Amino acid sequence: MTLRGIVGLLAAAVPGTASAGSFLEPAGPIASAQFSHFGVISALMLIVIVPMFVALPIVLYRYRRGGKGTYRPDWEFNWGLEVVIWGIPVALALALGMALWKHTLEYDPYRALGPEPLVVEVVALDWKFLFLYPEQGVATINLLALPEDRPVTLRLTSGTVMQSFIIPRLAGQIYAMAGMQTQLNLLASETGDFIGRNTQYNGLGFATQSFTTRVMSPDAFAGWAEATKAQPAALDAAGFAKLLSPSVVSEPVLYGRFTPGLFGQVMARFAPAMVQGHGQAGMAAPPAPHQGHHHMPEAGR
Amino acid sequence: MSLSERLHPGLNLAGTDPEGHEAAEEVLFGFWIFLMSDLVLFAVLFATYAAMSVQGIAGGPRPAEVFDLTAAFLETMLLLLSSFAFGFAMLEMKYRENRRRVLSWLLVTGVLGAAFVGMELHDYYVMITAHAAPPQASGFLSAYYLLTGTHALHVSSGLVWMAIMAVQVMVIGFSTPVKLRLMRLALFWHMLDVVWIGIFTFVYLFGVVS
Amino acid sequence: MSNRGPADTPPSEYEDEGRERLSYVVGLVLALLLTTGAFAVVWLDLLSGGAALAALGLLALVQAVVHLRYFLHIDLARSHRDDLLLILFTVLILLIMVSGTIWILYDQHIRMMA
Amino acid sequence: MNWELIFGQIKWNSFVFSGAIENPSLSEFIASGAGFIAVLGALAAVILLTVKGWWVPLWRDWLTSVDHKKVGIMYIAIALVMFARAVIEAALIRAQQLSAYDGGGFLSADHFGQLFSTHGTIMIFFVAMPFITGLMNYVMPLQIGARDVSFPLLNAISLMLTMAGAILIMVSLVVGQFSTGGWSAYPPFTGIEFSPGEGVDYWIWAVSLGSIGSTLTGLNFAVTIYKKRCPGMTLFRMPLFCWTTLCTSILMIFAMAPLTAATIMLALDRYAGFHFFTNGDGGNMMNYANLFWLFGHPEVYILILPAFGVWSEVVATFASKRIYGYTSLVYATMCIAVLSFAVWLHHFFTMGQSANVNAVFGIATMVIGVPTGVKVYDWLLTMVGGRIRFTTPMLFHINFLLTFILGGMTGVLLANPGVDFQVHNTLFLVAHFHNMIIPGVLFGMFAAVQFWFPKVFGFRLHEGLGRASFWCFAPGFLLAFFPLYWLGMMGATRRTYMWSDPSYLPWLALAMAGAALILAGFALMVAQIVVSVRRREQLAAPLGDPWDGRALEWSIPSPPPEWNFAVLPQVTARDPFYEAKKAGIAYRSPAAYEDIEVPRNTATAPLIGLFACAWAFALVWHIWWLVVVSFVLMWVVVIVRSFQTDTEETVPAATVKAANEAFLAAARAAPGVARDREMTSENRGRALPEGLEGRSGPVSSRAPVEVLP
Repeated sequence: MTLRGIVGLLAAAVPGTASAGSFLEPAGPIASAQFSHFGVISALMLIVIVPMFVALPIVLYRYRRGGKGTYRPDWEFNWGLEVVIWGIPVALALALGMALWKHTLEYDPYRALGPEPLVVEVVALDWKFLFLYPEQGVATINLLALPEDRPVTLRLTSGTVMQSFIIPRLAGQIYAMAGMQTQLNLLASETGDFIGRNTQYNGLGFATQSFTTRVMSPDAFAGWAEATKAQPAALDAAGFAKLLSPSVVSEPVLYGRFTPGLFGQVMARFAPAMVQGHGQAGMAAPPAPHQGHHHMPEAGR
Repeated sequence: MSLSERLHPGLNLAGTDPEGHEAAEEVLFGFWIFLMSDLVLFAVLFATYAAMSVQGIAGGPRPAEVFDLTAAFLETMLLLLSSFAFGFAMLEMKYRENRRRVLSWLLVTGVLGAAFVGMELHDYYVMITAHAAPPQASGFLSAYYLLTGTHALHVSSGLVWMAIMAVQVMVIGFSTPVKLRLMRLALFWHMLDVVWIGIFTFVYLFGVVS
Repeated sequence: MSNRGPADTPPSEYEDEGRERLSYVVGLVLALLLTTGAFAVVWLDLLSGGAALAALGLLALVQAVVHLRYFLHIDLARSHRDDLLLILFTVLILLIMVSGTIWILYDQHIRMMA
Repeated sequence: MNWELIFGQIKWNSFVFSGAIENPSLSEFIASGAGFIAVLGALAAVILLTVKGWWVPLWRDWLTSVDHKKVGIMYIAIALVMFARAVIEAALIRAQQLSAYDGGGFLSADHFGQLFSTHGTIMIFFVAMPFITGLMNYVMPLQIGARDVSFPLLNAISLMLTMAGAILIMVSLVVGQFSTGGWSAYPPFTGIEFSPGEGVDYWIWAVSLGSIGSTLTGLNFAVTIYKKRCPGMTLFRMPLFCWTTLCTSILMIFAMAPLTAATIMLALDRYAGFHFFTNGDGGNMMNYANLFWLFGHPEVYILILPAFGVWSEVVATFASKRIYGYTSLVYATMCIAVLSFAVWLHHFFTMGQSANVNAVFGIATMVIGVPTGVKVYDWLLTMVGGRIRFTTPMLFHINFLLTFILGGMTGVLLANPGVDFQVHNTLFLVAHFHNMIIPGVLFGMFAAVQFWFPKVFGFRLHEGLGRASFWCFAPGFLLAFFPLYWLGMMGATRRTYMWSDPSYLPWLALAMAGAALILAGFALMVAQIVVSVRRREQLAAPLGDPWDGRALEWSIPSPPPEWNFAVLPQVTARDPFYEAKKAGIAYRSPAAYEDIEVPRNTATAPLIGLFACAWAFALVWHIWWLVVVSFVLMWVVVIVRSFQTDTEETVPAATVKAANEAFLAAARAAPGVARDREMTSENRGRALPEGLEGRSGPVSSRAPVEVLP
């Protein structure tokens, strides 16, 4: 995209773009789409901004006290101008609204990016993130290893306060909340280490709550999983209970295995009813037509 | 006839006390705005309750298990009759300014209102003791107690206000400010009745049906 | 309904008082009917499920209007425009807030809790 | 005696100074220093009042006053005091972030958390709100030709409740800690489980007091505008500032209730173990976000609409021209007011709701951009055909047009869920809302101070220092906040007390320089006020119309008499005072004077404020006896007041006549001043209307009516 090219060029010229975590340097289709949407909206907005920056100096010069402009103290309305100043914003809002609608629906974070995504369960904890790999049977703290070019589905919940999870170079934010499960789908098309972090203030260790997202080639990822499996450490309920107390983890921790269904148990600590017996309840007002149709079995396991 | 054509909410004094009617214009409009703001507060509590009564059960009791419809029906009747009685107090004030009769109607209103609050407190007592359903038990119960409790608190403050107005009627008599205060109390009282319609329908009846 | 006012009360006020008294009585009767009707729907199991909820909601709406009309004397033809606009605006805000809240939280329920 | 029974949870180490003794560090010293300054400031004020013997006048003429003008001035005084604190906090935040590469810096994480929380809470609830409320209080009744607001006592009570909230926040500097949950105080972090101390309780009660005060203010102003306009002042003849006041009032009436609900629920969670927003047991923290922003979004427009009103007055006056597209501006204001209730979800796009929900609220947000864009261009067109004078308020206005439209662009970007996913909770967002609030609201209020100061106090502000402060404020804002846009896009998160990416450094340094310029601007503004007070003789403009004004407030003396208008004006057109000057019928003596009833001063409002403050303080510290006592006393005051019948006094017609005729005579006798001399000491407040200089010269003192030659 030429627009991206221009912004990229601009970005390269300004100090700071070497930063490890910005959607200005997307490393996957989601962040890339968000970046180009940013560009499209900015460009469209120039339609109302440029005229102001051009016209205001002219008007100020011409109609300054002692300027050449004719003094017409009672002039207060003109239908033609009125149509223009209402019409252009309305048309612009229509265009922007359409772009927004299309982009929002297309890039719903819950929409899977392909068949057989790699599922990673994310538990936000005080000042660290726990990643569970049900497929591989391994778990990590503050290290999210991902294979290149394979769709990833992150399922997020929180073992503590609300947090906001982001890997800027791959995808935008989503909140992680206790007793609830949110989803974030992404895909990495470049290998490398990308920073991810929590952006929602959650206490003393907030500033340091970041993690490394390590994108590897599929083979390297498989090798990583095998090597991690060989780790002696295992994460069980007691180990998880220890993680619940607030702490800052400076080096990633790897677990060779974890208690299956741990994610569901974390959810169930806060929402037993949601896991066991939801569905009987109906919204009191107004009547809810879809109630009970959306079981999410893994939450109950 | 512009005075009697332009009517504000509630009983108007146009026919009997034009001066009072003129003074009422600003004061009642202000109070009416206050009521609308209060209504928004209730609306937010209703919306919270609607969500919490589904999401916030948390393994605790469900609405249908803890609500007593007979009590709700009796409470509705008490509040409705007290609203009606207040209407008659206002008519006495408007047409006759008869202290004794206004005070008797206010007494009827107050007794019915107090009975309503008493019954609600009894409901709470039963829920907490017999159903183990205190507000701390679940989000649903928190929302229930806050919604009905806010209403009960409004009714109770209405009762205190009514007592003060009874004293003012005795001490000051039907001066314009006293009349206007009674008119505002009447608006307040009727509006609480309207809110209660929402409560008995969306809390009690909906809770038992669904 | 007859009423005995002081002898010096002009006749027009008799009419006014009779009309206003009637208003409260009509309001009471209608409210009683509507309340009883609403409770009857539940007690006698006249309707069930969505139909019951819809009927109850409708009865509540009608009763609210009855209260506004007969107890609060709000009259489309004779009231202030300011007051009416205020009520309508309030209703609009209430609708936005309540329906928005329920929509958002219901959507959340489906997406995150179910 | 049982300590806890008397003092609740206050302990020796609740006092901020104990921290510096027990755990000496720079961060603690700064906290103690702030507490010390607060105590010292209070002490200095007490000493000053005692030495000068000002206690009695303070009580008699100010605190007990129910005059809308004095209430307005007190609101603005609160705003300026609180602004001084919050702007210093902002500078500390900037300095910390600049020095905090890889764990450097001088503030502890906890102290930093309190700083951004108090900064936000104070700036919104105790700077912006009192500033706009004070301004509306002062100006609106004058513009609609009223003697006061509809409920003067209620107005004073609103003020005192706001003051009680402000005092509570100041007390939190000395006793205990403040919340670290930010100005929006999201649970469950602010719940009792994760924030067990008194900090969040300070937030809850300070904000609740302010919000109750604002609800009552909104009610009061709406009734005033509906019912107290002078004869002939139809709604569509009102100055635009009154229109924006009306819309703001309506927003206040409806938007404060959800905030009250949210704070009550949070309080119940914390005090009584309820489960509205807790983790588990059926709590739902998302409903807090929902309720908070049901208030929070209209709040943004509560702040900006009065500023829009100010801009409309300023641009018409200093372009000496009718406002362009009056009707258009009115309808745009109404659209904004209504739409502002329908966009609150855009503050939490990232909570995970479905794309449809996000898209609907995102589009609704963009739609608000339409009327806002229209307004901006209406102001531009107002200047077309005018004769623009580059006075301080006008400089602020020009700066506003350019920066606000850029803020609008980033706002539209943020309205896109896809973009918001990336920049939510980053410094981009911080830059955006400061971009709207500083050039829009804050500079709007500064412009208003420059504009209406001569009306309020009878003398102009020093123009040179005013421009100097502008030339610090405007570039200071650009430097302080535009780098934050870029930092946010680079991924810098808000509310971090340290960071580890070296490439942030140059941008943070620029932002710090900007913050220093803003501080300099503030210092110059204070200097401007001090210098102007000293030179008030030179700058005096008692005749009321220093800027060739257009609305009714300029037709009366400066400062206005207690009763505002000797005789209620009769209005036949928009810009009534300008029309009167044009027609040569300004300063005409009225046919007859009447007695004027004004409300007596009363101790009711300050007593209610005092007890409300004690009540809130007691709640924060769980001092239950004081909770009960102060609550009861608060209502006792109300009840006692309701039994008083003699609440008004009469100003005799003769007094009014003497004062007014003296003013009119002086105005007619004064030589007018043309616009090019308006910043000289010749400007005594008698303007020669722009474009009509040739027609109206000095009028002979014998003429009862100003007649054009």
